[in-house]
Amino acid sequence: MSQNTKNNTASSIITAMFRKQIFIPLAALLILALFNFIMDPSFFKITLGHNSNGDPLLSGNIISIIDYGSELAILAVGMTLVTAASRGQDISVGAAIAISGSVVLRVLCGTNSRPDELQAPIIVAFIISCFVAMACGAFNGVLVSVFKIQPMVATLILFTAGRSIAAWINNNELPVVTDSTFSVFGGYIPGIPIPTPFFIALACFVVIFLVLKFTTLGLYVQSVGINEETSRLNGLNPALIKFITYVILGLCVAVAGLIKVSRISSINYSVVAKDIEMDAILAVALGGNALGGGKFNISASILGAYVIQFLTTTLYKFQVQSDALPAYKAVVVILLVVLSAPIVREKIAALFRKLRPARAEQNG
Amino acid sequence: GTEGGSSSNSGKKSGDKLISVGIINNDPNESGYRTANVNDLKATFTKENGYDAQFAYSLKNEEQINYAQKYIQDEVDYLLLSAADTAGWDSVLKDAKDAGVKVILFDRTIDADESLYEASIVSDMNKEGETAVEWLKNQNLTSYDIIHLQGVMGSAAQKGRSGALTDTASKLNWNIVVEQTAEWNAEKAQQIVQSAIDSNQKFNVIYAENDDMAKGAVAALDRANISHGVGKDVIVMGFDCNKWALQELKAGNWNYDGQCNPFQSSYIVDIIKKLENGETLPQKTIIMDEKGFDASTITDADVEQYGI
Amino acid sequence: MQEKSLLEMRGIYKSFPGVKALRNVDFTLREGEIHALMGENGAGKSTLIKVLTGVHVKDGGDIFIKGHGGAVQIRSPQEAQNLGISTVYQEISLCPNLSVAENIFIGRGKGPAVNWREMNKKAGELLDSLGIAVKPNQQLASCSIAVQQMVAIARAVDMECSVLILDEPTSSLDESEVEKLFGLMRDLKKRGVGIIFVTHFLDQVYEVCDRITVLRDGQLVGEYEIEKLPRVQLVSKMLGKELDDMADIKNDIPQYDEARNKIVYEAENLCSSEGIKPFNFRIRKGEVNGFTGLLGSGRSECVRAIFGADKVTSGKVWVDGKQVKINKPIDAMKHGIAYLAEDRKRDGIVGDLSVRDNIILALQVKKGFFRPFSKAQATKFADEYIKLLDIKTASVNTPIKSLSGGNQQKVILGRWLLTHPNYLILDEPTRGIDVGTKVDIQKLVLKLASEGMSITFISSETDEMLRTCSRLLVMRDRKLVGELKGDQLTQNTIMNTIAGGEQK
Amino acid sequence: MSQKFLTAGKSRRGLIGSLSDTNLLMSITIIVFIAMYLFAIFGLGSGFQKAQTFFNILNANAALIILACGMTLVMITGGIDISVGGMAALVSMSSAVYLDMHSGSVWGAMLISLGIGLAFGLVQGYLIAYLDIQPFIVTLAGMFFARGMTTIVNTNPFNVQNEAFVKLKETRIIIPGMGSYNKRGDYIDAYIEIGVIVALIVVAALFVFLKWTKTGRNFYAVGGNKQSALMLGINVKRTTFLAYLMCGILGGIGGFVYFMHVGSGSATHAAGAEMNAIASSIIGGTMLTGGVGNIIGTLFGVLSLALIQNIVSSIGLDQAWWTGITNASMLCIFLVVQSVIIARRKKANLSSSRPAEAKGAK
Ligand SMILES: Nc1ncnc2c1ncn2[C@@H]1O[C@H](COP(=O)(O)OP(=O)(O)OP(=O)(O)O)[C@@H](O)[C@H]1O
Ligand SMILES: Nc1ncnc2c1ncn2[C@@H]1O[C@H](COP(=O)(O)OP(=O)(O)OP(=O)(O)O)[C@@H](O)[C@H]1O
Ligand SMILES: [Mg+2]
Ligand SMILES: [Mg+2]
Repeated sequence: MSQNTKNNTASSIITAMFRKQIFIPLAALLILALFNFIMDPSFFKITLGHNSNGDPLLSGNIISIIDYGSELAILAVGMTLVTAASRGQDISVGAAIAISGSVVLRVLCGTNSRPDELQAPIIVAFIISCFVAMACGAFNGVLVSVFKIQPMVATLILFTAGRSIAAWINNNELPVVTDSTFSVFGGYIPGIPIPTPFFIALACFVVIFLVLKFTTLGLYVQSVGINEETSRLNGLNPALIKFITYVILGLCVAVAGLIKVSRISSINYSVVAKDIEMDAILAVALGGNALGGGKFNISASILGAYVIQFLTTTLYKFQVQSDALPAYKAVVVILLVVLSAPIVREKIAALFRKLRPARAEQNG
Repeated sequence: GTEGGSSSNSGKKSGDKLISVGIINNDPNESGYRTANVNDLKATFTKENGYDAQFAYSLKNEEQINYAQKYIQDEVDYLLLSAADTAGWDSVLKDAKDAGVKVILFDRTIDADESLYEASIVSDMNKEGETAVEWLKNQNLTSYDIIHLQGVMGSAAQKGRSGALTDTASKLNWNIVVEQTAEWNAEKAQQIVQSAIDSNQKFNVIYAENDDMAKGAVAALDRANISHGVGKDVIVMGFDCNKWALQELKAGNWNYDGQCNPFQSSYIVDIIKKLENGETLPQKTIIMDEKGFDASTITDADVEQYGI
Repeated sequence: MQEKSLLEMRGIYKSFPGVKALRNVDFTLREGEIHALMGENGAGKSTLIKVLTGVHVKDGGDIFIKGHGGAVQIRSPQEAQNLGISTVYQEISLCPNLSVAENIFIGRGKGPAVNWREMNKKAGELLDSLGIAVKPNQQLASCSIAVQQMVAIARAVDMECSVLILDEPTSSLDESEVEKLFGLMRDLKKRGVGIIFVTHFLDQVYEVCDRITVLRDGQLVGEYEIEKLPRVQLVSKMLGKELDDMADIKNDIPQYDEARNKIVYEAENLCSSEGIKPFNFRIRKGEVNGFTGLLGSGRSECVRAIFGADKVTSGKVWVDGKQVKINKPIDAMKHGIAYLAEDRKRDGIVGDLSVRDNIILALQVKKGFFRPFSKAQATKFADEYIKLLDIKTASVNTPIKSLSGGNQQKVILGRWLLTHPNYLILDEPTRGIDVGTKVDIQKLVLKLASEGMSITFISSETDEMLRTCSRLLVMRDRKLVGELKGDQLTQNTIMNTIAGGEQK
Repeated sequence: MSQKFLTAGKSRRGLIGSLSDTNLLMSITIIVFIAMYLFAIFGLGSGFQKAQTFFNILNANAALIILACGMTLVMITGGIDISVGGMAALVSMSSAVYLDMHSGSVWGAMLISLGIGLAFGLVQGYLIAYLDIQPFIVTLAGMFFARGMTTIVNTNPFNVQNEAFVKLKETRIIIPGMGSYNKRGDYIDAYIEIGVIVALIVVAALFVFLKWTKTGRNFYAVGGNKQSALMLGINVKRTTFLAYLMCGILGGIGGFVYFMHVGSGSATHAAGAEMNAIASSIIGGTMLTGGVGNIIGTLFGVLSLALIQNIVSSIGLDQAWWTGITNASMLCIFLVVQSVIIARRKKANLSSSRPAEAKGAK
């Protein structure tokens, strides 16, 4: 009898777990980890080494994942908010990263594209790029909230123009920063063995969680995304809230842009952050958030972003034939979402429920 | 014989009439190489030099074809073309021929009948690859464990530069540790090399098909404290001869950089002059002189002269 | 299956996460009868209907339909349609982007092609015969709710069906339209169609129904012949307790002192972009007044203008004697005004959000962006109002869209009460609310008024207004045409004034 | 009394007011398109005066028109399909390889194209409609898969030499009387390619489908409100499935038309076509939120985008970046104009219907 109730609670916990939104990316992450563990446990090995300046640093696939996944995770945060509030996605983030990265380099390098020393403090460059990226976000935000253009087309404008604007900012030159302090943001802080992008991402997460905790942003965004008219009648300004989410995404873009250009201390306008918008949207969706707006879960999106990076790293690690890589990625993504689709999950949960009593009978 | 017709362009030779050219190129953002190439063309085809030039840029073949059709309808005298893709051009070129527009290819060859264009001024990508691989062979390493970073698959540069390496590697039993496309992208290259390091692959050569990717690869090496350059653990090879790349070479951080000459405009002008004078061209395909630079022999003068 | 019964449901079970919506419910529908399905909000009426029509999958039980030996499996509304069941659901479920005619004909009929001319013609005839004044080719979204409701009914009755289900069809109809509907129902009854009719209006039940099935808390209370179940008993069966007599309420109206109580809100020449004529309005502390008029006469527009819900184009406004500007809802809220909108689905609920978030929403917005309630605090508020208004919900975390219609309405009422307004505007607050709760709400209104809150109450039921309001403003053609108070507050005078009697 | 009220006013709306939103958007697009074309003819001269310039726009965009039609279908049901560009590339490459390396027949290549489209449609449709997975994820994966598969089929781009195919590809349908003289004085006939005919047939067929078939109307119902559509007795899953299936098949057809236009296989073919298709649909009056859309609008959406590019290229911008920026600015102006007109109309509707009502009520 007690066995039975125990089984019941166990299965109800499992059922409850299956229903949780965060289950989707979590399960995806676990499946990928399990796969790697079975194929080659050394995937998880982390070694402590030293870089050419003698500073300690950790290396290993897991470190690479939290390192290279950072920009995506940061973008996923903003993209989640935009999706929730405006019921659509911003496809211009890649282009906006090109712009903000270009601005950073422009400020750092001045008119000379290869200066021997920085022409401005990095923080100044970053702040200016923040303003520019937020302006990009604001531009999208105005189109979406004031002119009521559908997000995907509204942002298509900046998507088309962005990389050209980025080139224009630097007069089509390719500036290179030689100063080593700049590479800290995409590399390591001397003495700390964990890559800086991870800390930056972490800082972003903390900030956004604090914002969500100490302001009503979350409630407002969801409310506007679910029912604009009701929100208005409850004293909200839906246009303003949508606008704000785009500006926040702009800020995320600036941070991601800084990391991107810092990684190689240079920029290539046409390939930097290429197709990152698709991955960012995918991260939001893998996190189980509805792309039609409304309720959201930021942690799930962040996990979703790391799932994508995990997958990329895994595919690199197994040296999948390079040009066919997207095909493998597609297959894995589909497997992951099918396994975590609510309908399939319900079926699996039902299967569990059936299995449990059967086993209980056998035991009893 | 350019008499009659709806829009008469005869009498250009007198110098008061501008020669109209439509120039279709790849996006200058693509790389340092392309920027140099575009700037070179823009500096040459100016009003002062007697040209009425229109420029169109795209990385997409179908957009380029579109632009070409447009210029043909505008009846430019010359259509200068650096195609994004080698295939898919023959019917446009036939239209050009029908309309009396002369086509000159630059920088990139296309897969079309020779009769459809007047001339083609290109880099020999195969030769670039062969020069580089030859250089690598001459390093006489005890073992060759190579990370091969490819450009966008299917582009002429990728095909030429990959082909040489793949051939020689299979002939001489070189070990290709990793072969993946980073799509000319520094950051992707960094990730690929990082992944190789993370999974403890042994390698002593990085063969990157352009400078950007070499730069990305070096960033990953620096992180993992793997020495690279002249007399160090890993040999770094790149292409394009960006100025900053040559400076790296000069500093001994890289070992080899293959040239890819972006300055075709003087050749093109030459050809146009000849055609305007009614001369025939000695050969259709003109292959530009290109060389490779070794870190141990490069000079400051080289950096200045060949850096783009 | 019994003789003459069209439809039988036996031992139906259905539960949702946290709610057992139906437990062992039996239901029988006979040929040519109108069968009322009664129960409180959340009793499970709509759920029973949705199980029957294949919207929800039942957890247990059998459904039998005449002419289909054995239990039938109904997995989708389409299958239900094919079995001759046609349904008007509680929340209007039509496609707003399609035309009226399409909404009537989509999803039915044979052949692959659409003949627009034919369809519009047929729809036109149907609408005419039912006296619904819309053009068949008009887009549904541009029609009022009442028209949409009539269109849904038109669709249902036009289908060749043996069972017609009407889930609270009358909640947004005016009297003449209700009469039309009843005429229709009687016609169909004569033809042997069985009709399931859900409503919270007892008068209507006794006017048209033959038999009543009562549900309470998802369980069957019983099935009764209408003659054998007097009104009082019906109510007590529904509530599970006796209801205080409603007639008494009026006597409790707190008589505020016209001269002494200060004016809380006053408007002069107020006008909004929605096409009402400028009007003057004032309300005193502790007063309950109401707008009355026909459907579409502009009652809602008036109060929306007061709240700043529509764009205010002109007029002066005083709150507590101070002249203020109210252009947006938030301005009104800041001045202690609250507004319960009439269209619950569009203007009231935030469907995917939890009951808790829905309750605190307005207060939270009022409090400000940087001062969020803690979860504990919010839950406390929510629990308070769930208790006060007797809201049936599995938990505070349940998304509001999975509550029954009436309970959703209570949540929203709770939301506005939580802001502790000085002046509360209620536009059709009792729409879709069961008798018991209706009385509760009326009492609540009077109680709040006696505590000093000013309330504007709009309802399509005149008796309800008479019971609560001490002053009525009469609207006609989007214009304020009269004011009734004291002895004038009788059914007759109101009707006359509405219809254009010479009251000025 | 109340009845009089509800109908009055509707009859007095102006011409603009009587159009539905999608028709209005479509009309704006068509008008702006014509205006732009007139501007091009009189302002930019030479090339645009020839009919062939217009036909070239058609020739170059026939495939995109077909892909955008498919996109419109799924967008009407409230979905999206990111995979159409990848599908076109895969179709081109597979057909090319089949024709040249396996010396196949043109018919075979067509079958392969249709087969690929069908397979994509079936799988994506099943996942989206029956397993209820978000269309964006499914079709994004579809795009990755198609792009990846293209390079697996063959890495290098090449021109197809197969004679029958080359003949088909070079078939030109002469439009009599529209030709022009070239600078040597030869008369050159104006022509369109076979693909254009295919595209126009697709447009016509889908227009009929969406307007006059029940299944077509079901698309709108499902996009308007899924829950309601279900309760109205529409098989929502099957309808959704059908939309993706059709989009897949159109992807196959569009891919083949694309292939006929370029005559080669390449992994980079039709890059970004999905975005162009989405943009064209939206410009033509389709809403991403579903339930609203129009095939003719989509046709003009494609043409407008192409025309914008053509105009930009002939303005003769001296710096490369201006191309991107100008393209985007024109798109921006276009969209803002659209949105302002829609907003004004809403206002005009209100103020024009109110007085009429008041009069009607007297
Ligand atoms: N989709 C759902 N998910 C979860 N719970 C639900 C769902 N639909 C209904 N319920 C719950 O089932 C119970 C019965 O609801 P139902 O809508 O049948 O009530 P009702 O009798 O129609 O009430 P009303 O008169 O207010 O319309 C309610 O407690 C409601 O919260
Ligand atoms: N002629 C009309 N055509 C279409 N819709 C109309 C017309 N007149 C009014 N309506 C709509 O009918 C609805 C009811 O109108 P309104 O809110 O003014 O009336 P009301 O007096 O508040 O009545 P109720 O609240 O009972 O619906 C509104 O949404 C209004 O826009
Ligand atoms: Mg109900
Ligand atoms: Mg009203």
